Amino acid sequence: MTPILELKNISKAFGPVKVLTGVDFDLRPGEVHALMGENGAGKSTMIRIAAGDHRAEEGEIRLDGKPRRFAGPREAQGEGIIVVHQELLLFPALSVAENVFLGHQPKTAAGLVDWGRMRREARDLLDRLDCPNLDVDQRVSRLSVADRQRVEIARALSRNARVLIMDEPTAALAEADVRRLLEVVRRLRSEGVAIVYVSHRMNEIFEIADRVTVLRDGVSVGTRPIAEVTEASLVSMMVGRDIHQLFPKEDIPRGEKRLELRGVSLAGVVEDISFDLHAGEILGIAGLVGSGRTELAQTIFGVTPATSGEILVDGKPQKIASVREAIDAGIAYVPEDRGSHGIIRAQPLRENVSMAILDRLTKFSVVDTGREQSLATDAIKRFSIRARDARQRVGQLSGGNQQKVVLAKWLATEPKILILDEPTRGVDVGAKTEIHRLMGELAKKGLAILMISSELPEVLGMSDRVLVMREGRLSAIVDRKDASPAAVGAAMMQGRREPARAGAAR
Amino acid sequence: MSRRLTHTLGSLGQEILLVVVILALFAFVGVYNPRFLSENNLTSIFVGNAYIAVAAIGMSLVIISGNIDVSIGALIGVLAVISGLLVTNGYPIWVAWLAPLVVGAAINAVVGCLIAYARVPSIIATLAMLSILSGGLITFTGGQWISGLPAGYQLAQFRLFNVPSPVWFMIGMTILAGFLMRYTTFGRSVYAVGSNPEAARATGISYKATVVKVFAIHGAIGGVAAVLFATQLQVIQSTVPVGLELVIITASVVGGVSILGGVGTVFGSTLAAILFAAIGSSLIFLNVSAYWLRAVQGILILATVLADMARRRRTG
Amino acid sequence: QSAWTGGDDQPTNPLACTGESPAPEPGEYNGGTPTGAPDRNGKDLKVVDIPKLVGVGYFASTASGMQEAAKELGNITVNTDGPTRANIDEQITFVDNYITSGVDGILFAANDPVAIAPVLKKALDAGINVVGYDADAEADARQWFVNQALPNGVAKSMMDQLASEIGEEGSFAIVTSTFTTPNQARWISEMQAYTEKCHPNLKFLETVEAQEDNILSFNQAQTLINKYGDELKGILGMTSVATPAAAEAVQQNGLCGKVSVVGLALPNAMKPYINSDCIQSTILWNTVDLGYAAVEVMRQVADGTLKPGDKTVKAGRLGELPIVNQSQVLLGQPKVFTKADINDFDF
Amino acid sequence: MTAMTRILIRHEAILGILFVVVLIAMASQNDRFLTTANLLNQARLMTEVGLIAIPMTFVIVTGGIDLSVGSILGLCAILLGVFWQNLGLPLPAAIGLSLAAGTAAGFANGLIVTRFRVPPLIATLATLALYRGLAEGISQARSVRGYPDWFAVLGRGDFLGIPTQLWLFALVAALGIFILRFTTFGRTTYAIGNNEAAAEFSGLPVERTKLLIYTASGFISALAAIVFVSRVSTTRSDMGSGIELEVITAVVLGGTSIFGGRGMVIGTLIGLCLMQILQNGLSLSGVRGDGTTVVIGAVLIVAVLISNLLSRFSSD
Ligand SMILES: Nc1ncnc2c1ncn2[C@@H]1O[C@H](COP(=O)(O)OP(=O)(O)OP(=O)(O)O)[C@@H](O)[C@H]1O
Ligand SMILES: Nc1ncnc2c1ncn2[C@@H]1O[C@H](COP(=O)(O)OP(=O)(O)OP(=O)(O)O)[C@@H](O)[C@H]1O
Ligand SMILES: [Mg+2]
Ligand SMILES: [Mg+2]
Repeated sequence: MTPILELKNISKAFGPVKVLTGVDFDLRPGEVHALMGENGAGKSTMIRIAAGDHRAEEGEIRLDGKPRRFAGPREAQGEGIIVVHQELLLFPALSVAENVFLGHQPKTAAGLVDWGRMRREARDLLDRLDCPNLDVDQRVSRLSVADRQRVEIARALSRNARVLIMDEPTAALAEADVRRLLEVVRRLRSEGVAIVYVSHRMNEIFEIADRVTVLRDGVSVGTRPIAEVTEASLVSMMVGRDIHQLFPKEDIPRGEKRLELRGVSLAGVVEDISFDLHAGEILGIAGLVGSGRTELAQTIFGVTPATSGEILVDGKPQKIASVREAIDAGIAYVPEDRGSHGIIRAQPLRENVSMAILDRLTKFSVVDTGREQSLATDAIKRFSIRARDARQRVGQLSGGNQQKVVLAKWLATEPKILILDEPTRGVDVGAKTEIHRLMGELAKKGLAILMISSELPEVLGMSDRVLVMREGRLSAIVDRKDASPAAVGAAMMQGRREPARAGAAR
Repeated sequence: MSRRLTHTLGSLGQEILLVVVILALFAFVGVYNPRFLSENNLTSIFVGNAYIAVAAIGMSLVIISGNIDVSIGALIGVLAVISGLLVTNGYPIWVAWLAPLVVGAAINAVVGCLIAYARVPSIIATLAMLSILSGGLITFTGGQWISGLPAGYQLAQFRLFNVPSPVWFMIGMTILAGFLMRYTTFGRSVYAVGSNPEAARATGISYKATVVKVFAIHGAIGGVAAVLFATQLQVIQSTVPVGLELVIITASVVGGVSILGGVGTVFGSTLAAILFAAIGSSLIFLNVSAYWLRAVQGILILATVLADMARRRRTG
Repeated sequence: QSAWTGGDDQPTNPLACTGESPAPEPGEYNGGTPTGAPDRNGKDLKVVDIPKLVGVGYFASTASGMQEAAKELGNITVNTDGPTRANIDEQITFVDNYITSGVDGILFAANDPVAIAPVLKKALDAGINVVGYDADAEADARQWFVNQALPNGVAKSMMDQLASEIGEEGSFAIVTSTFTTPNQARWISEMQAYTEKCHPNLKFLETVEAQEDNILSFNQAQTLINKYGDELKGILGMTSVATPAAAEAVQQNGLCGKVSVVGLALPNAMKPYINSDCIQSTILWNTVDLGYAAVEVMRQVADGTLKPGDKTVKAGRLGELPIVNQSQVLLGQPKVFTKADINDFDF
Repeated sequence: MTAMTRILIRHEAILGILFVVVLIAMASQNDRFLTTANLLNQARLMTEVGLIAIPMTFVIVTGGIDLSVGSILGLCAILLGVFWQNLGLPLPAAIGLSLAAGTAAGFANGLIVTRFRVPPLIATLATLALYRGLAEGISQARSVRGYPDWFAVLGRGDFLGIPTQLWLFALVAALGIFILRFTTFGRTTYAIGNNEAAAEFSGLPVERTKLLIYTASGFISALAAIVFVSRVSTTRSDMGSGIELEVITAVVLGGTSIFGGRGMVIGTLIGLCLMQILQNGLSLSGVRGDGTTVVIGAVLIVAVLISNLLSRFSSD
C-alpha cells in the first residue's frame, strides 16, 4: 500500500538551533500512527512541516507518492491534511460554531456565510463528540480548557480530513472524555482516514495506535508496529536509557500539622472543604476536569479568596485575602497553566526565579542583583535546569525545564506548604521522574505537599493520602494502602449526573 | 430560541445601550425644547456629522482586526484637498469624487503593508503617517483654501426623497459594512485575525493579506468621508479639524468595538457618532454653557464604558 | 444671559454712535528697542513671518501681501513659517529657533500676548527687529504693531451693519472660534459695550464655539437656526472661517433675506453668497494690505526711518498710515464689502 | 553571539547611533546649532514633554497608555491660576494644590483602569475629554496673568548657568532610570507588561503598582504644567493639547514596546533628544515646520524598521 503522506529526510532549524535532522516518516490510509518523544524532541515541529505551517530546509514531502510543497497551511488543508494543534489555536472572542467553521464556513447560494447551517452543523459535530451541554453560540473565551479542547477537535472533524494529525489532543481531557475521543478516532480510522496521534500517555498509545515512531533530539529513533514494543522499551527509546522507577515514592514519617481547612467554600465553585496536611506528607487531589481542584488550590493561595470557612496554618487561623498573604504564611503554588501564570517568557531565568521573593532580595527596595544571580545559579545546579546561563530567557527553554524554573521560583520562598497543580502536565518521561524525585526529597525535608493531578497513576504513585473531589465537593479521602484505581475512580465518578441527551438541553 | 435571543442581545449589548441613551437624550431635550425634534434639526444632526460616522465604520474594521489608526483625520484632510484640486483644475466631477477613494485605499494599503509585512505596530506606523500627512498637506497647499468649486460638485448637498445624501451614505455604508462583516468570509476573517492572529494563520487565513485589505478598505471609506467633508460647503479647508482622529476612534470604541480586537459591530460606531452629534446640538438647545461641552462628553464616554464593563461582568 | 460669552475683562472704549470719531492721539512710544542691533540701513534683510498658524486662508493672504511688499522693496526676503495649530507653545519654539538661526527681523501674529512676550524680548535683546501684525503682544516685547483696525472700530462696523440689516429690535447669535482667542474676545467685549450704548434694543441670544473648523461652524450655525427658528434674525461670524460657513447654513436652509449674516471674512470666500444676493455684506480689512504694511514697517524700522515719536508712517502703495496707541500703526477702518465692490478684490 | 553584538543591536543603541549621526549632520549644516546656548535652550523647550515622557515610559512598559496627560496639564495650569488669582491663595499654596489636583486626576485614571478594568486607551480617552472639559468650564475662557517675578525663575531662570527646569528634569529622569532599572517597583513594572497574570500569581502588587504609575503620571503632568506656566507666564485652558502624541512618539521612538514589557528610560531620553534636535536643526537649516513634521514621521518609521530588521538576526 502506498503511504498517503510521506516525509523524507526532513531537516529544520530555527536560527542556529537544529530541531530536526533527517527525519523520515510515513503514514498509511486507515492507520493510527503514534508519534512519541520527550519534550522538545521535535514532534510539533514535524507536524507543522507536514501541515504547511513551517517550511523544511531539507527533504521533501510526498502526498500520494508525489512530491509536494505547501506554501501555507491553507494549501495543506485543501489537500485534506488537518491538524489539532497542541496549543489550542482558537478565537476567544468568537462563538463556538464560528470557531469550528472559520476558514470554511458553509455558504448560501449567493456565496454568503450561512449562519443557520453553520450552527446546525456545529451542533451535530459536538453531539458526535458527546458534548450536548456545549452551547454553539457561547464565546470560546468563556469555556474551560477541556471544552476548548473539544472545540478544537470538532473543528478538525468539520473538515473532511484525509489525514488527521492530533498533537496531544488529550492533554486537557479527563478519562471519560479520552474514551469518547478514542471512540471517534477508531471510527475515523475505519472510514479510512489516516491519523497521526501524539501523546505522552502510554495507555492511550497502546490502546489506539497501529504503529509508533519515536523522535529523540530531532532524530527518528525508529518506527515499530505497536505489537513489537512494550512500555519499557518505548521509554528507553525516548530517553535513551532505562527508567526503572517511575514513581520514586519514599516513606516519610508524618510530621506535625501544617495546614488545615475547615469548611472552606468559594461561592458556587468550591463547597465546604475540610482536610489537614502534615509536614513530610504528599497529599494528592484527584478528580475529573472541572471538579474544582484548581479553584480550591487558588482559594488556599489567595488568588480567589474563600467566601467562607477557615484556613489554619501551623494550627493558627490565617487570613488569606491575597497572594502576598499566602506567601507570607509560607504557602507556595505551582500553577497548572505554566505559560500564563507561572513564567514570564520574555524575562531571563534569573528574574523569574527571584520574582516571588523580590522583597527579600532588596536593600531600600533596590534589588540586590548579586544575591539574585547566586540564587539563580544555585537553582540551575540544584534542579539541573538545562539552560545556557542565568541570563537566558525562559521562553527559550523546553517545557520540562520551564517547569523546573517555576519550581525553583517557588522553593526560593522557602515555603512550608507547597501546592503543585498538574506538576507534570505536558512534561516528558525523563523530566517527569526528575520532578517526582524532587518531590520526594522535599517531603523528606519536611515540606507539606498538596499535589493536584489528572493522571491517576501519578496520584496513586506519589501520594500518602488521596483526596477526591467531585463537583466542587470533597467526595472521599483515601489512604495510600487503600488507594486503588478502582476505589479512587469510583469516588471521582460516583453519582455523577449523566449528561442529558442532545436535544433535551436546548 | 430564547437562548439564542439572549446571546444575540448579549452580543449587541452596547448597540442597544446606545439606542436607549440616544432615545432618552432626544426625549429629554425634546421635552425641554420641542424644536430639537423638528425634522430640520434631526437632519442637520445627521448631515453635519455623517462624515465622522462614515469614517468610524472604517476605523471599526481596523480596530476589530486588532489595530488602530491615528492618522485618519490627516488622511481625510489630504483626500479632501485632492478632490478639490482635481475639480478646480478641470477634471470631471466624477473623477474628483472617485479619486479620494482610490488614493485613500492606496495610501493605506502602504500603511497596511508596513504593519503586516514589516511588523511595525499599527499605532507607530499611523503616528508616523499622521506627521507625514499633516505636514505634507501644509507644505503642498501652503494653507490656501480651495474655492471656486463648480456647480454640481457638492455631493453632500444632494437630496434623495428629500433626505440629504450624507444621511444615505451613512445608513447605506453602515448596512453594507455590517453585511460585509457578518456574511462574507473576508468579514469573518477580520474578526479571526483580531481575535487570534496565530490561530488565524493555522486556519488558513492570511494575516498579512487581511490586514492590508482592512487598511485599504479603511482608506477607501476615508475617501468617502473626505468627499462628504469636501462637498458640504463652497470652500475646502486645507487643514484638518484638530483631534478628528480621536473623535473617530472614540465613536468606534464607545460603539462597542473592543480595543483588544475581535469584538464589535459597525452599527455601534454609527450610533455612537450620532450620539456625539446629538450631544453637541442638545447642549445648545439646553442652554448649557458651551464651556462645559467637553466635560459632558467625557462623562458620557466614561459612563457608557463603565456601563458596558458592568454589563459584561454581569453576563459573565 | 447678560454677558456675551467669550468676552475678556479688559476695559472697553465704545465709539460714538454717529459721526466720525477723531483719530486718537498716539501718545508716548511704549514699544521696545533692540539692543546692539547692527546698522541695517539699506542692507538686505532676512525676515521671518510667524503667524498664529499656517494652513488657513487668512494668513495665506497676509503672507501673499508680504511677498508683494518684499518684491517691491527688493532688499528684503520674507519667509512664512509657523505652527499648524494655534498653539502658544509651538509658536514660542518657532520664534526661539529663528532667533538662534540669526534673522534680521521677526514679524509675528501672537496666539497669546503674554506667553509670547518673553521670547520676543529675547529677540529684541539679540538685536532683532520685531514687528507684530494682526494679534499683538505686550507692547514692550516688540517695536511696532500693525493694527488692522481698532477693536472698537470693528465693533462699530459689525453692529451698525447688523442693525441696518435686521433692524434695531432683532435678535442675533454669535459664532466664534474659541472663547480663549484674544482678538475675538476683545471684539466681543467691545461689541457688547457698543451695543449697550448705541443699539440697546438688539437682542443677544448666545455665543457658540466652532474652532477654526468650517464644518463645525456650519453645524453650529445650523443648530442656532433650528433652535431659534423665526426668532433668529442675524448671525455674527467672528472669524473668517465661521462667517462663510454661517452664510452657507443660511443659504442651504433657504433663509436668504430672512436671516442676515454679518461678520469678518475674506471677500473670496463670501463672493458666492453675496453675488447670489443671499448675504448683503462682509466686513474685513484688506488682509493682503495688512501683510504688505507689516513688511513696509519692518523695512523702515530697520532703516531707522520709523522712530518713536513719529505720527505717521509711509507704507508704499498704501500711502501714509497713522500711528495710534503709542506704538501701533493703523491700517485703517474695517471695510464693508458689498455686491457693488466685492468683485474688485481678490484675496 | 557575543555580548557586544547583542548590546549593539538593541534598539537604544541603534537610536544612539542615529542620534550622533543627526547631530553631526545638523552641526555641519549650520554653525549656530552646536553651541552651548542653543543646546541648553533646546533642553529648556523640551522639558515639559520630557518630564511627562518619564512616567509615560512606565505606563507603556506595563502595556498601558495615558492619553489624558495633555488635559491634566491644561487642567492643572488653569487650577493654578484660579487658586492664585480667583481664590486669592498665596502662590506656593496654589502650586501645591494644583500638584495635588494633578495627582488626583492621575489617581482617578488609575482607579478606572485597575478597579473597573477599563482598557487604558479607552479610560484615558474619556478622561482626555473630561479633564480638558473641566479646564474649559472652570476657566470660562479667561486667562490668568501677572505672576510674580520669583515664579518665572522656574521656567525662564538659570541655576549655575543651566536652565532651572533642566535640573528638575534631570532629577525626575534620574529617578525614573533608577526606579525602573534597580528597584522592585521597576521589576514589577516589567513583569506586569510581560505577563500580568504571572505577576499576580507571584504575589507582586500588580494593582498597586499600576495605580501608582498612573498617579505619578498625573503628578508629573501637573509638575509640567507648573513649569509651563512659569515659562510662558500665563494660563490658558488649551495648554498642552496634543502633547500626548509628542510624548508617546518620544517614548516609542525610544524603543519602548507599545505592547509592554520592554523599554528603558534612557531610550526615551534619546528619543526625546533626537526629536528635539531634528526640529531645531532642520529649522536652523531653513526647513519649515511642516517639512520637519514630515521628517520626524519618516524617522519614526525608519527607526522601528531598522530595529525590526536587526532583531531578526538576534536569537530572541
Ligand atoms: N518558533 C520556534 N523558534 C525557535 N525554536 C523553536 C520554535 N518552535 C520550536 N522550537 C524549538 O524546537 C524544539 C522542538 O520543539 P517541538 O515543539 O517540536 O517539541 P515537541 O516534541 O512537540 O515537544 P512537546 O512534547 O513539549 O510538545 C524545542 O527545543 C523548541 O524550543
Ligand atoms: N475560563 C472558564 N470560564 C468559565 N468556567 C470555567 C473556566 N475555567 C473553569 N471553569 C469552570 O470552573 C469549574 C472548576 O474548574 P477547575 O479548572 O477548577 O477544575 P479542576 O478540577 O482544577 O480541573 P482541571 O483538571 O482543569 O485543573 C468547572 O465547572 C469549570 O467548568
Ligand atoms: Mg509539541
Ligand atoms: Mg485544574
